[in-house]
Amino acid sequence: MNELSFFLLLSTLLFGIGLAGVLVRRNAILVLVSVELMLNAANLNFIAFWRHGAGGESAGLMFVLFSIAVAAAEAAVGLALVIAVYRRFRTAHLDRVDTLKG
Amino acid sequence: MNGITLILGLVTLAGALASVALRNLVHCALGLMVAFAGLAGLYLSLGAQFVGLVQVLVYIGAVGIVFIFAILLTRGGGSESGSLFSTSWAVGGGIALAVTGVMAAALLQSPSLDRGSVRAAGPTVRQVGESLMADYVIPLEVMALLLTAAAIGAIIVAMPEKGDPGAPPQPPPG
Amino acid sequence: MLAFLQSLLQMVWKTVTDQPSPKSLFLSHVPEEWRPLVSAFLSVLPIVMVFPMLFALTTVVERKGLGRIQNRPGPNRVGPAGFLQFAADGIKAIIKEDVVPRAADRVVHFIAPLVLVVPVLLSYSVLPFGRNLVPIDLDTGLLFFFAVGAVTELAVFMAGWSSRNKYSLLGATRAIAQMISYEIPLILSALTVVMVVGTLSLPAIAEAQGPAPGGWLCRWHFFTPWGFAGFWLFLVAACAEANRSPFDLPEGESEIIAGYYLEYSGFKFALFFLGEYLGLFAASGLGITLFLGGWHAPFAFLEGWIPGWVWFLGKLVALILLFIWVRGTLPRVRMDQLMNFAWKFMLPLTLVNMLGAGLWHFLTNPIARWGLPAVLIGGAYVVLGRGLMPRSRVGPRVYRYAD
Amino acid sequence: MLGGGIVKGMVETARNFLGSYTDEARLTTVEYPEERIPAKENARQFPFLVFDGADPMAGLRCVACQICEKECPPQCIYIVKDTAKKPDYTGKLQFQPKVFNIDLSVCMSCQICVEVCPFDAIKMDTEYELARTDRFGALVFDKNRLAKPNAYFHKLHPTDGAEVDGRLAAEKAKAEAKAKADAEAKLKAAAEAKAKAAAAAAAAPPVAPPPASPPAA
Repeated sequence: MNELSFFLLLSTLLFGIGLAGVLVRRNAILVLVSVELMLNAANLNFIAFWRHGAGGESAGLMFVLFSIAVAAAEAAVGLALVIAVYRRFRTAHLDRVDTLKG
Repeated sequence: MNGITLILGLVTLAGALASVALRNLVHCALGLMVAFAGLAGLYLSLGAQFVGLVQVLVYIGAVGIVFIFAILLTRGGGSESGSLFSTSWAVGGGIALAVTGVMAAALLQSPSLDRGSVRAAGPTVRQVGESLMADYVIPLEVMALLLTAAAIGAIIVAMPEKGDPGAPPQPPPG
Repeated sequence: MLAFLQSLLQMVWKTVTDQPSPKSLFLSHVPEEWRPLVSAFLSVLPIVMVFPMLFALTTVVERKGLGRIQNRPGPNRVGPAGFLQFAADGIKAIIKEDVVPRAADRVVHFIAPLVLVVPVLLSYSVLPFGRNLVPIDLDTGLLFFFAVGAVTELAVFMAGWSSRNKYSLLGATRAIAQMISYEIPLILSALTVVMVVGTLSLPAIAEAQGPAPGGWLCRWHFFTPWGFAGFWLFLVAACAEANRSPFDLPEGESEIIAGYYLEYSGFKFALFFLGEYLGLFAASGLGITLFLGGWHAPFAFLEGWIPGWVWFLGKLVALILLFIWVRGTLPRVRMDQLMNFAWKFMLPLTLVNMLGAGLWHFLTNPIARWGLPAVLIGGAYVVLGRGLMPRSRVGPRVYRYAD
Repeated sequence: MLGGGIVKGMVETARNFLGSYTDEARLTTVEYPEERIPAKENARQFPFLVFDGADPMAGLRCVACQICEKECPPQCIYIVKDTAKKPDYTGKLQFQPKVFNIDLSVCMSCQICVEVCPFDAIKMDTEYELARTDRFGALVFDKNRLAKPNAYFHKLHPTDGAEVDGRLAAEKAKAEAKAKADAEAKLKAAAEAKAKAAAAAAAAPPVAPPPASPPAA
């Protein structure tokens, strides 16, 4: 196994853990945590491909930088939503937040 | 791939596993920090110095703290009561396992991963800055706009509304 | 053997006299496979020895200085004039019982002091202590410093949360809120230097502040309008980052007892103490590197015959004494004052300061170059300062009934 | 101007700092083990028992009335009455304490025992270097440890001591005068009785001798 496939495998596992977290855990904050893990798996892929890519392109790095910024924005908005939901339903458990009525 | 990379990878995976599997939400958040730190180490070992340090600064310094504050604000500091997993956890776990398996299988069979060229070292900060300000200036500005909008949006969403039935009870006057 | 000792002495001599690559001759006597390890060890050893020692002396000097400010002699029992007090305190901290609350989260409670101290020590690895004395010449040194500093917040939270004490948790949330708020002015005021010098490497930034060719004054950034403002903004923000008085709300003995390290005793408490002071020294060292010329002398004729690390250490000690003096003078601010100061005064002023640095960089006419940023920053200072003042002027209190 | 107050404060503290080196009078602290401030006359730490004369146990003023034990708010006093009696300063026979313990770790130095004592037997000491390695046994003082001579009390509280001594002397004088008067009255009565008896003796023999007068203190 060469270095690139090691990193790709690592990022696959990371993505799998994140996906499992999103599908299995029912706390809204943990779902967001898992989403962050999946985003980071994608970032790792970008860096690994940038490292093993040809040419002087730094597009992979730039993409990761922007992705990190997006993740920060996503975390801020997502957690604000969780807090709003918590304030309304007194829980952050997604199975108990099951009404669509405003 | 050397020993340090392997160790960092294992630390990252352990942190990620801890962050989705532990019962106490704060432990989950701390596990997530471990995963972030491991990823930052991996980036550094891949020669992406700038990105690795930005990862620490933004993820551990900002996103992680936001997660912790959210956990505390939703009273998740103690151990979670009731069922840890959703009712359909078997289905979800199965799907996740299947997706991971398919991706890993595809990855291990792929013939195009054996690239010879490995970059010696990452670009200097000057190069990163120049490409941010020249080639990627429009994405950068869009990102600035997005971050501003996200900050304002987060404040508005999390602000308690007047007369909100779910709002915490105001203390009686006097 | 003799050659080995000679190379060792030569390494020390070269280090003391600021000569380049002091380790090279010594390392040639070390077996090939050991060289990286020995080299790293030789870089780390001075940091680990000098700065904790400086911390120990600072605790004594601080207590004596605060005592003198309050017209009392301060510690004067242990050793000559009380200067061995730190040894007594250290021995006490080590042999004291390590109490962990029963409800505490033991693992996190144990890790928290380490998570605080290790990154702080790491942050020393990019600071240039002398002309050729920098442990790692990172291209992204400044970013490394701030990234590593961000981990401190996590350590503070871990300490406060794992103690399962409401005062600890309050102290931790206060500390995190304060650190996040003041990190922005801290980074923005440091960014002005990056804008002007055009690099994140700290040795290069220090190098850029040497004497101008033919001039008698060194080009410290402190001697420019934006650098002057930036230095003081940086110093205030660093003071708040390190939870120093007058921004020591997270400790707040009178209201939340001791904040996030309330439930720590013995050696773990000493580690927190150490981490806090080492963080302060590191921030001061960064301020020296960014604004006060690093290891450069203030005047060109002093350059060269006094080694650079002496200047660095001297400036560091001066800044530490300034921090002690401030601690002896200013009372603790309130939480709302703290936040108002960060967001309504420091942040706009650092932004204006960045504008000033930009003007400095692009203008060539010396009068405009000096005048415009000075007027801009001074005006912003006056306007923001007036805005912060309460609407009704504070005067002598008038007693209407009691007289 | 924003920041002016800070500069003013810094100048003030700098003046304090430098002044503390040049002007010894600024230093208000006392270097405790070497220097001590003499105790104020009304200083108080923990109680002690006053005795008169040379023998602490014989001269103890305490009569084991147990008022202080009852009044003590933290209940740090423990008294056991002795069955044997001894004469007090006026010569009257009084009870004496067999056990008189004060637990200094409990005492709160409120001085209520001194206020309520009708015999001026318990007074406040000014000794404060009472640290012990054993906090249970060593801080319980018994009557031997508590007894201090009247002269010591005079040294600590001269005004109070003079007043108490004056009062005690007056009481003693009064008691003596009373005793004397009693004795005289008794003598007179005895003489009268004797005369009567002598008068009656002519008719009948004497019945009983007169009762013994109390011994003078």
